[in-house]
Amino acid sequence: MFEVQNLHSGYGEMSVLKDISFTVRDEIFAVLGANGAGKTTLLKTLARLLPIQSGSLKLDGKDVSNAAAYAMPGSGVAYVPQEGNVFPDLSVMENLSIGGRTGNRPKAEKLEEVFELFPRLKERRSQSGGSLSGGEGQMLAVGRALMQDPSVLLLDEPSAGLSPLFVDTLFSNIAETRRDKGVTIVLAEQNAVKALEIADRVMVLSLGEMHLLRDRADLSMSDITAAYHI
Amino acid sequence: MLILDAIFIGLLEASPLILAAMGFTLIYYLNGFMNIAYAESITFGAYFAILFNVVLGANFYMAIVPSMLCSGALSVAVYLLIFRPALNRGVGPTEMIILSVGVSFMLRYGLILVVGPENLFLNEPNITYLQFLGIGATNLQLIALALVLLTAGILYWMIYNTGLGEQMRGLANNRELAMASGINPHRTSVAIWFIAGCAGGLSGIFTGVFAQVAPYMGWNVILITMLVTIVAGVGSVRGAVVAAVVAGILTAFITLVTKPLYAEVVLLTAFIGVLTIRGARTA
Amino acid sequence: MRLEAQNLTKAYHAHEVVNIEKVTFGAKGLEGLIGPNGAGKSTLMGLLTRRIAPTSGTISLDTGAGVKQLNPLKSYEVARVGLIKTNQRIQGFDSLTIRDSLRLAATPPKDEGLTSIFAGHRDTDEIEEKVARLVEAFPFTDRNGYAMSGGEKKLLDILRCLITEPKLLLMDEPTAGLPDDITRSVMNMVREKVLAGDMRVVVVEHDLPLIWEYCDYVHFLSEGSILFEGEPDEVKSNRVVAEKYMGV
Amino acid sequence: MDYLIFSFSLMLVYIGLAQLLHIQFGLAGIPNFGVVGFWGIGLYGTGVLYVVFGVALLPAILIASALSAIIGYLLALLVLQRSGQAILAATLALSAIIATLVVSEKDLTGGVQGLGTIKFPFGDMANRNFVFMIFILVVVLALVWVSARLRDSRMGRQLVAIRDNEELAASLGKNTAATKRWVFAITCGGMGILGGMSAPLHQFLVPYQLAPSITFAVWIALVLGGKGHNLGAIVGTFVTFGLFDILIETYAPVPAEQAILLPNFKLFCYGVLLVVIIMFRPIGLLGTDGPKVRQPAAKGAET
Repeated sequence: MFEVQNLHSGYGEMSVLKDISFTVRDEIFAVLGANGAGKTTLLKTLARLLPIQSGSLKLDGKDVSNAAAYAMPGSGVAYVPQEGNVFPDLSVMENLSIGGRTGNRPKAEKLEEVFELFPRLKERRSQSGGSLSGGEGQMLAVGRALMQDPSVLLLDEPSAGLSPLFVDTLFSNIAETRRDKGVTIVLAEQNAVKALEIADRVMVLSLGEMHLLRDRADLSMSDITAAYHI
Repeated sequence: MLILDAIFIGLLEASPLILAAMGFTLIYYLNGFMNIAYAESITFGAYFAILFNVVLGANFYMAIVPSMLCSGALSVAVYLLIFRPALNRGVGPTEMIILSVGVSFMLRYGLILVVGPENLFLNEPNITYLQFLGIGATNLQLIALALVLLTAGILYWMIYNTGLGEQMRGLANNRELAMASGINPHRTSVAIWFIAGCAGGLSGIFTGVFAQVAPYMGWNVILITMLVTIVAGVGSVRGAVVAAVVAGILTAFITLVTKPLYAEVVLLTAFIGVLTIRGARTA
Repeated sequence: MRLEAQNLTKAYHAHEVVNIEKVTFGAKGLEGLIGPNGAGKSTLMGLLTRRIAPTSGTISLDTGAGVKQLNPLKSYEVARVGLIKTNQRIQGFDSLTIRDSLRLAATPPKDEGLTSIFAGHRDTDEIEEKVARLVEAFPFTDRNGYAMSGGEKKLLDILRCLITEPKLLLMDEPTAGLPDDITRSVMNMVREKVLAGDMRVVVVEHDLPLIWEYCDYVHFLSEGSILFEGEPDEVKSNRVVAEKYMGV
Repeated sequence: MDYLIFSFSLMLVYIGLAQLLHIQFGLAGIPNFGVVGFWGIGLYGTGVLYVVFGVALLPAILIASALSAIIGYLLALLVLQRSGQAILAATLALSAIIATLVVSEKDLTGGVQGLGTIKFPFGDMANRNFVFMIFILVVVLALVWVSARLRDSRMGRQLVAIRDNEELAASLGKNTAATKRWVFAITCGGMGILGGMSAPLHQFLVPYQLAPSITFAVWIALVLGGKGHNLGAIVGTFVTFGLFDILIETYAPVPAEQAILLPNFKLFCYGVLLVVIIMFRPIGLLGTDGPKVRQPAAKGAET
């Protein structure tokens, strides 16, 4: 899985993440932190959309520090950004079909599974991605990523802007995906409580630095509060 | 009858324009700059047709496909040698347009230096004059219209119903997400420049067969193509088709009721008006 | 200097990003505006400075000399009233040196007309002095050259706003990209000006320790609405704030 | 000799146009692709006033350039706050409209038959063409001087700021839209003056003179010389027009049968030059120059 060593990354000359090291195993790995902590930067870096300023990144033992973003899905990495995670001008079907280009299984089979997980998408399949509600858009984004048949799924704040009821459904979907397919999930979340419900291990970021990294079981809420500075 | 005439003449005149506008739009959509050198895709399409049809003596209809492919290949070559390196260096959209003017000059006047400035004529197939619903047309006009509409239809289908179209629209929609979904932007770009070049070439062939083949033929339609594209909204291929058809019919209509020159003035003024409303705002 | 928004809403398509019944900024000196991701902080800042048009609602500014409605104003007119915002993302004039950039900001628009083309010299001593004071207060790599790093550009952006002598300064994430010590000297300078009564300030920040340290009053924005307001300690211990930040 | 004077006069006009474009695009960032249109309003406006209405040459030039400025202002109102590509297309369209109107309004312009004859001013002085060239030279030098002053001025600094980041400039209280509008209108008026002064050079006006290649020649000269340098327009015009139209066309021993291809060879070279410059030295031959103003005295010198 992912091995991150002394990672610095950010935008242009600015470092957002400072000296981060960790390993993601076969698990749900939650990345928590307040806004501005560097969660999005970390996921974008893992998806190879941001250049690595220093340090190294390995996927399944192979160095991918310089890999192109478009080569990552071929290595089994699927990424769901927080914003702009659907193609607004493409239909729901086309959004899913773009995701389904990688992997060995036929598109139709994967499509069946995604529709089973998110029946709402099936109803909306000919609508354009931009016309979906926030929650439906989030389902489509996750669905598109699952169409890639990933071994690692990077989810950036899937709960942002969703109603509480919907967040519950979404998180049970994520847990189900983990259970049924054995996909490794890296989950960036601000909503610590929700994330802790399903996470195996937790990393807390604070202002670009790693605040702590622990098993879920060894973690108390006050550990996290400290990193949120509230 | 006037309206029916206008629609028919307009469609005939617009048909090469539809193809050109679609091709131009594809590049604008994908790479975000107006490629004035696209005029040369049109011109070279016609000159390749001269090569196959007049120089090598192939039947006109037989010459269409190879000329089109050559024009597509030229478009890819220009992309790979000039535009892609420039885009990679971060040349801004306005400078890209100036660069494309340079490329356009290079190709057009290079062409004149090689083949000369004279107007050339394609060997047209036998022409018969047909009449229906009070509108006169030659078989060539009808075949051309059918072929252009067919190609435009295939192009449209390609953009909206195939994997390549999907990838291209994905890239234009959200480049980052497209790359994260495994779309290789370089491969898609090459494919799109090839298709756009083919469309331009075909447009040139049909512009050429109705009149003559001249070094300025692409240049003469590029302004209207540009305006059609901008008016249609950034890179909407659907919009470009509609705008091209409307522009063609409008021109034909105004031409029929007034002096032909006013048609152009009215059309261009209308375009400036639309730009005022539709052009993307800055500050 | 009180900036007041009433029944202010902004919706994109059908999605409401901001929906504020009433909020007042600039009443308390140095104020903070905090909230989780997607709370609508940046949209609110854009609305207040008229860079974004509101869907409904009114924004008015009480300058002490009368109340001015901001709704019909353009963004440059808002700036001329004395309401200035620093930028979250790095913004700058790439071809102006640090000094020129500050001189530009310090020059009143009426002095930049056609006649200035034939003026004897470009900038008054008064402006030069103001510029020098700011430039020398910070460790720029090349004080007579251009802003080099992202951090210097960010710093310049804030200084550019300060030199216009705003009455109300909105700071949109001033710490993002700035080294710690620079952030502190900027905030100290800002606090000094506030204490001297020269201006009022609203800081939008993710860096909560900074908010707790510098702010006299904090507004908490979540899901587009102001959910809680109060002194830093009240906000810190408020249950709603913790809940919205962490989902408790 | 007369031909050389004509060529030099025309080159001065091109330098003037490129200098104005330097202000519009190099300083203010407005991509005006309709240079020939504003020049053409001046050219044909002057021609029509002089030939059809019998107005004396100098007042005719002034009226025509005022018209050019007004049309520039109106166009600015319509599209100047839109994206660069929209401005570019709109200005290009305007120049096409002007060219078409010149053909269609035969009663005024003589259409394709042409309009003439426009004589040099200064009565029946000898060497009037030479005196007129000096007159153009003075105007162009004044333009270069004003442009240098502009670069060094508060207004020029504001223009540069608008070009770099208009939204940011507006957020600092600058009325960017109005500034751009006025600068555009005035410089378009300047293009009109140069057009008016070209009228007696050409003597006989035909619509062909309004071909868009003039716009591109001016753009190429500016980009080649350096769009951000105050002398870029001059150097660029010398390299393009001076080298090809004057040196080669006058002195190079080209066999007659190839002479007709010469203009095409010139334009081909323009294209190659433009591509090479944008690919390898986008700031042009001269690069960019900043304001020439006093820098603040070093600290300690005052005390």
